[in-house]
Amino acid sequence: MAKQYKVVHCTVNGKEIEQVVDVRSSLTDMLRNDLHLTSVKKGCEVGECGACTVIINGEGFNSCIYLAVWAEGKEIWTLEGLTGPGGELSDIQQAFVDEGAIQCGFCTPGFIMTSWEIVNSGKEYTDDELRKALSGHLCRCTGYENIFRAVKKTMLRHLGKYEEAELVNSQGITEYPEPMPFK
Amino acid sequence: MANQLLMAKSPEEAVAAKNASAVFVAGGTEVNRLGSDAAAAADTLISLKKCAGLKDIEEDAGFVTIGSMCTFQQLVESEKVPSYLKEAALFMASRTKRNMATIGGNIASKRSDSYIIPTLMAAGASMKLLTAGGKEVKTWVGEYIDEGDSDALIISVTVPKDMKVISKRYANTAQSHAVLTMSAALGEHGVRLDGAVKNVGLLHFCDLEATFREDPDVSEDKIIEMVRVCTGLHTADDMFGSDEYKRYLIAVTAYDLHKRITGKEV
Amino acid sequence: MYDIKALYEAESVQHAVQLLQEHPEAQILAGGSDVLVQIREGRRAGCEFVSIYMLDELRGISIDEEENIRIGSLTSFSHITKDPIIQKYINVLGEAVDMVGGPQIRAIGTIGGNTCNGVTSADSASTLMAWDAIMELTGPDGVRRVPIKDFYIKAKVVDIRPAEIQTAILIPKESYDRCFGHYIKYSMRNALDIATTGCSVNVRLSEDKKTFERVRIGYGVASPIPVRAPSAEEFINGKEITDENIKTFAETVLKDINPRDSWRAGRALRQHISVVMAERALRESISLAGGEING
Amino acid sequence: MSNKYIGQAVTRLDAHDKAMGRIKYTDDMCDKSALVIRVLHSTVANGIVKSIDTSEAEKVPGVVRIFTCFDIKEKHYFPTAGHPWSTDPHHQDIADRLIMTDHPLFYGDDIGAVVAEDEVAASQALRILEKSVVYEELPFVLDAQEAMEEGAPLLHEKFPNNVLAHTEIHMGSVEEAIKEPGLIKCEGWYETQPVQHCHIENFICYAYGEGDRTVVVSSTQIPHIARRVIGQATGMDWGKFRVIKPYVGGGFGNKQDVLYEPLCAWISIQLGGRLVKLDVPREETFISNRIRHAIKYHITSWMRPDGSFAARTIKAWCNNGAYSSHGHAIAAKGLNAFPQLYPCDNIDGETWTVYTNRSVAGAMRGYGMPQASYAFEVHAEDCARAIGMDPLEFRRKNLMPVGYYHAFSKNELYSDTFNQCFDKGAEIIGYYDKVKKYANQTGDIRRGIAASTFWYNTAVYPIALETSSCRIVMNQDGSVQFQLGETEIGQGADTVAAQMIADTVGIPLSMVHPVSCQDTDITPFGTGVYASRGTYTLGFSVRQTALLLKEKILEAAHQFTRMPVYNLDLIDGKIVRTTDGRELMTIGELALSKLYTTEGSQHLTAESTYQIKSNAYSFGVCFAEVEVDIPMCRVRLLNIVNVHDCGQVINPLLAAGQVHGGQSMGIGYALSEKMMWDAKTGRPLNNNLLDYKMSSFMDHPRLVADFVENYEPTSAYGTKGLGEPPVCPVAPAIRNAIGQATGVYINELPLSPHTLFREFTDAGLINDPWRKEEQGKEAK
Repeated sequence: MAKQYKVVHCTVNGKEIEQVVDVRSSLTDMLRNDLHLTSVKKGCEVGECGACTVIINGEGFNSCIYLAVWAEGKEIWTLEGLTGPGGELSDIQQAFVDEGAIQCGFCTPGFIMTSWEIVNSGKEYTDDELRKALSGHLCRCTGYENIFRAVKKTMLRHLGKYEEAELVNSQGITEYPEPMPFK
Repeated sequence: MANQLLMAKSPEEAVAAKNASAVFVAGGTEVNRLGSDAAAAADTLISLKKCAGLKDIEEDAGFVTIGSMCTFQQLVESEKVPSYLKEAALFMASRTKRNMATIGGNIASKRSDSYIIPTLMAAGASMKLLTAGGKEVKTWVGEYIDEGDSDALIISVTVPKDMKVISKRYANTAQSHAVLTMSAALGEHGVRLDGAVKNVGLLHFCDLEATFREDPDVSEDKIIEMVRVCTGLHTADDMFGSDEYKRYLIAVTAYDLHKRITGKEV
Repeated sequence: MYDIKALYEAESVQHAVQLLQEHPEAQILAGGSDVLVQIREGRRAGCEFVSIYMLDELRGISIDEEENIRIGSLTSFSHITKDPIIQKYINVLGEAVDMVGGPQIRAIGTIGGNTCNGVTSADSASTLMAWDAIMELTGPDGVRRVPIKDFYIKAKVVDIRPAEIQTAILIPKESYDRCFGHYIKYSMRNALDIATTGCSVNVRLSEDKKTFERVRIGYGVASPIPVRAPSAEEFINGKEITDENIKTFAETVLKDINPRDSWRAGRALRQHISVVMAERALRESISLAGGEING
Repeated sequence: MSNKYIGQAVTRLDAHDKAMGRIKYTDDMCDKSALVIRVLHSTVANGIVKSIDTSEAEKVPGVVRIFTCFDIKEKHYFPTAGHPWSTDPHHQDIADRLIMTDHPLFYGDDIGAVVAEDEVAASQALRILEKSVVYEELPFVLDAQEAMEEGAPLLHEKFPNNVLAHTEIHMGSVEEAIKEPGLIKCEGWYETQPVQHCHIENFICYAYGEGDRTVVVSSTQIPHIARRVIGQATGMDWGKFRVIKPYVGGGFGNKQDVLYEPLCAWISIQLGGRLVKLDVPREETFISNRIRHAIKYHITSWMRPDGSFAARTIKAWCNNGAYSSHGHAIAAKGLNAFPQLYPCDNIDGETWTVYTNRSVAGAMRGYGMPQASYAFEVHAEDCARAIGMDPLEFRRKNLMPVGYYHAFSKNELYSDTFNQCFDKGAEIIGYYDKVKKYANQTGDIRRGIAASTFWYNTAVYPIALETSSCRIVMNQDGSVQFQLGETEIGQGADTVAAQMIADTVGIPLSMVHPVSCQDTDITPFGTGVYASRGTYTLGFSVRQTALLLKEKILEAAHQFTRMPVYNLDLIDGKIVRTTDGRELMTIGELALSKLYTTEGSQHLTAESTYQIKSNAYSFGVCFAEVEVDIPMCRVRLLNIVNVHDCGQVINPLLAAGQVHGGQSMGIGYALSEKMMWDAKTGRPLNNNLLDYKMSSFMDHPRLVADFVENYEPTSAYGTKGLGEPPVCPVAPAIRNAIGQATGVYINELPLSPHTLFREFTDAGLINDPWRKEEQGKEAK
């Protein structure tokens, strides 16, 4: 069977892209191999670990189980797109650095993209909602703690709640309401 | 950088697409070269690679007709092509370039260091063109050089098979451009002299022809003096040589070619 | 890179049907969160696919002339959860699909794909079963409507005819009117997981909110395909809202479900959990419907 | 030595690049022209490969070459453990692995390899190949104790009854001691499960020819050791290989073994040095790399009414899987820890490491101690309950006292670590109030709280060689690059080393740059990172090398300032005359002058090796508070607090990160992670990230990490190991908390719904009335 190729027109990190791809390619393949955006990582290639997450039209997707040809007409953002022209980090990237949310760094690109979507949503997530919004990413180094801090702080800062943001690190122990026993 | 490539399938299609901002690409050694002005100006490249019917060499009644897309190497290897034209073709020293460069391309670029135009002019070669309007036109190489229609497509060049023609080329190395390429041919009405003078142009030395015709035994010094003072010739000092050197070179070469072509020297 | 023999991209529903007719071997590719993974595992390697992902006409939720809630088959889980119509009339479906995998999976996964792969663990299926959803299928002979309980035939096999695609899922007014429901997904971890058992209950109470007018309960992974528990429903319908009745209702589900014994979970555990979930989902539904127990 | 950077929460040096996404891991560096290798794995748990028909697979377009176990002409058996090589044959690791074997010993063993132009062609050919292997299937055994019985299938001739090793310890006389009247006996069987590292970057390496040598770029924790093992595996000179380690996406011990580097190098060599890449898919990472040892314990203690131990015995069976890898070291470490954590005069202990037809167990964060800590601390809880004593008080009474000295390892407990940690942890989580509050609950949903501790040491002295080398090179502007054998795998080794160098040499941290990626051609020899040795061992060579460099700097300063060396110092990048504090010149001026002077020009550099001959106890505790939904058999972790004594903390932010990571791995170990095999076929059942339940973001509460800083006297910077300790106490703490909440104390892991359902049913907490009818119905 002859190979099928297609030109994909989309914007990646703000730049118009026309890329010929083999229709069998995943979006991860196109981003990594054709566009050299190696921040997009492969951890499982079956949509479980989240390391390949990119933002497509404002929503986070696992690019490993997203066909490249589906990117037609879409607006895609990867971690390379978040950094300023002079290499300046966006506030969510800086928060990951400051809060020690980065160790081996392999899950970091995926996590930052989803966090970027969260902090720019303008919504105030409760702690549980925040955990759920970030639950599409697996990490083995950090136990998610400093990632939680980095995202919550940046979210609160985006909402202008600066004092509350500074308290995030000190909230170690959580007091839970009495369980409503199903009697 | 051109941003559209047209793979013309026929000469008609090629000329139909031709306009001020479109450039024919034959072998590509001229247009595709880094820094070539032709390509820079062009919006569209019209490639003749796939054009049918421009690659044949035919012999008919003492004349050989060569398709414009024939490469120099094709010329060198063809039995039909007269040896005087092969010698000129071999002035292009690089085998790889000969595999690409085409006859039509070389003529169309009208370079003042062309390998083969002086030989073709001396031999009185004729050309078939296809004008933008799709009309076939016949002309002489000399005429085409002077005011050929650059939007027309060269279809073929026709040369006399058995004519005595000798050419000479002066360049620092085999690869570098020639300061002078000159040819002499023995036609019905005497010796014809043509040449390519770097940064001056492709010239028909009719004054010299006339001088030789009038006095076949004219002295070399006279010829040297004649050329030295000739105001019609616009040579100048440049990296290829001084004005005096070029004039002297033209003179002695013309004298030598005339002597050899007319068989004086045994 | 995927081991795909050929990919045909549909531009419209008709075009998709036509492609499926031209390529009878080709399988349908919607969001791909299941299919693409199965290609990589080898199960669907080397097959031909008709991609319908770009068909925006199959996306979106509306209320049609017959007052059915109409969910386009390509609507993603995240868009279902956020949809105002869903939140108003059948919020439990939004909650159920909000438990599939992780946010990224919910952005790509479609409710059509989730139901058409015929898998009993599909988080949307048990709820759609409990709300008597109707599957709208479009094919060469036009549109066909199939109630969900006939749509699932056996494990991984659904009633889709050659060259047909599911274009919408309908919830009739009679099904959602004055009806409140709750879904519990029982899984080993709280995200990125497949249901060990899923239980969706919904209730319509009497005017005085003292008796059950109608109770429906659907299960995932309690049998090879998503199922209802008719015996339990029969018992409880019309009864008063009492602890006693709730308990009996929960235990009666065992008559209708037949969980299997596997390395993923033993039969005894699945049965026990199914009963506990039935009770809790019913209690939650009652409180959502404003009912009182032993009131 | 007043420190400017040590002790500060300095930002990781590579954090910025990682946040930008420009950091390069192995796959990011590999040229796209690389051929793709996919390994052909055995689909039998024990057998002989009779034949592999490659003809069909070779027809797949894009396939370049197919290798099988029959292409291995000379069988070079090699060890895979990331241990420093020993010149004493008795101490050398067991060399029982082949790059491809015709006698697979577990489902997933390596019997062949496909080399193709792209991954699609490779996987197509692999699927065909898998069907064209003819095996002579042999019986297999998966359980360690069964494998030791007579008649069980024998994996390795040299190891009768599949016993890789068996060691014992005996102190005093248990026989005599238990005759003492009034002793209370507490006995239990405890069992831990196999789990996998699940680093998010799978193992990956690529190889290519360079001159007459082969370069292997690999995601590894041990580049220098890998070079040695590749040489052993191919039977070639070790110098013929160059191993380069780029940034690594997590290792946790799996990458402390040499995995596919030898096979990848060998294939490149067979193909005349072509660039070949072996990228292990997640499903194969689970079964064909390394896993954690599943260990079964039987512990008995005899206690006096006052809670003191009269005598104790322990037996442990350690399931090693099909090949030796780290061998008996994991079991030995556990046994060695038993008499130290709760000292007792009369102890009998023995442990077996046993071969089974299962995935190979190797090093995983904790190296046997998470397993041992679970057994020790679960048993300790049961002992306390047996004599009706508060579990925390029972521990404080029996734990290793201050001043304890261990003759073999020369370890000494210099401070009252346990009590300090318990006090601090109890205070943070509010342990005492909650213990009372949760004393006796009756509802469906109950809460519990408990604490546990563990034994751990640092690095591997005296069991194996501990050596570290460092090179520091000063540039013309006074800034330095340093190179270390200890590899950065996400734990922050580069950053802590930079902090040490800045403070010891006396220059700003901004002038200190790690050459992060080890390259065996350039980087000074080092055995990599494992056994939480990083900060401790690199500290010795870093300090020694930094002082050497400083010496040269001050000698040069003497030349340009005319002041005697003993009146000079380098502080914060300035040459200072100590007598009056005057700043004479900057380090930049000095470096420039010394390099370009026409009088004795010298390149300021220092390199040295330090062989570490000391060890350091690194203890800590974990407090866990849980909520158990009994009917739903679910456990929710409400709060978790770890307090660790890892000596002086070099970087509090990075140290806390290590604790969080350990807590997370411990939570999964406690509640949900377990590798499973089909008993009938030996086939793995859940080797992917969906069916293997590693914790997600929603399975964790806030993680609290705190420290007690007792400066370690033996250490160059007062530090002790921290990488692995945090994993150890978490599972026992959660188990004990569930016990306090429900009264049900469970002796196995994981504490998943399946386990809780069985235990709660046995304990009567779950008694479904319909259960009897159901049994009735089933009986019919």
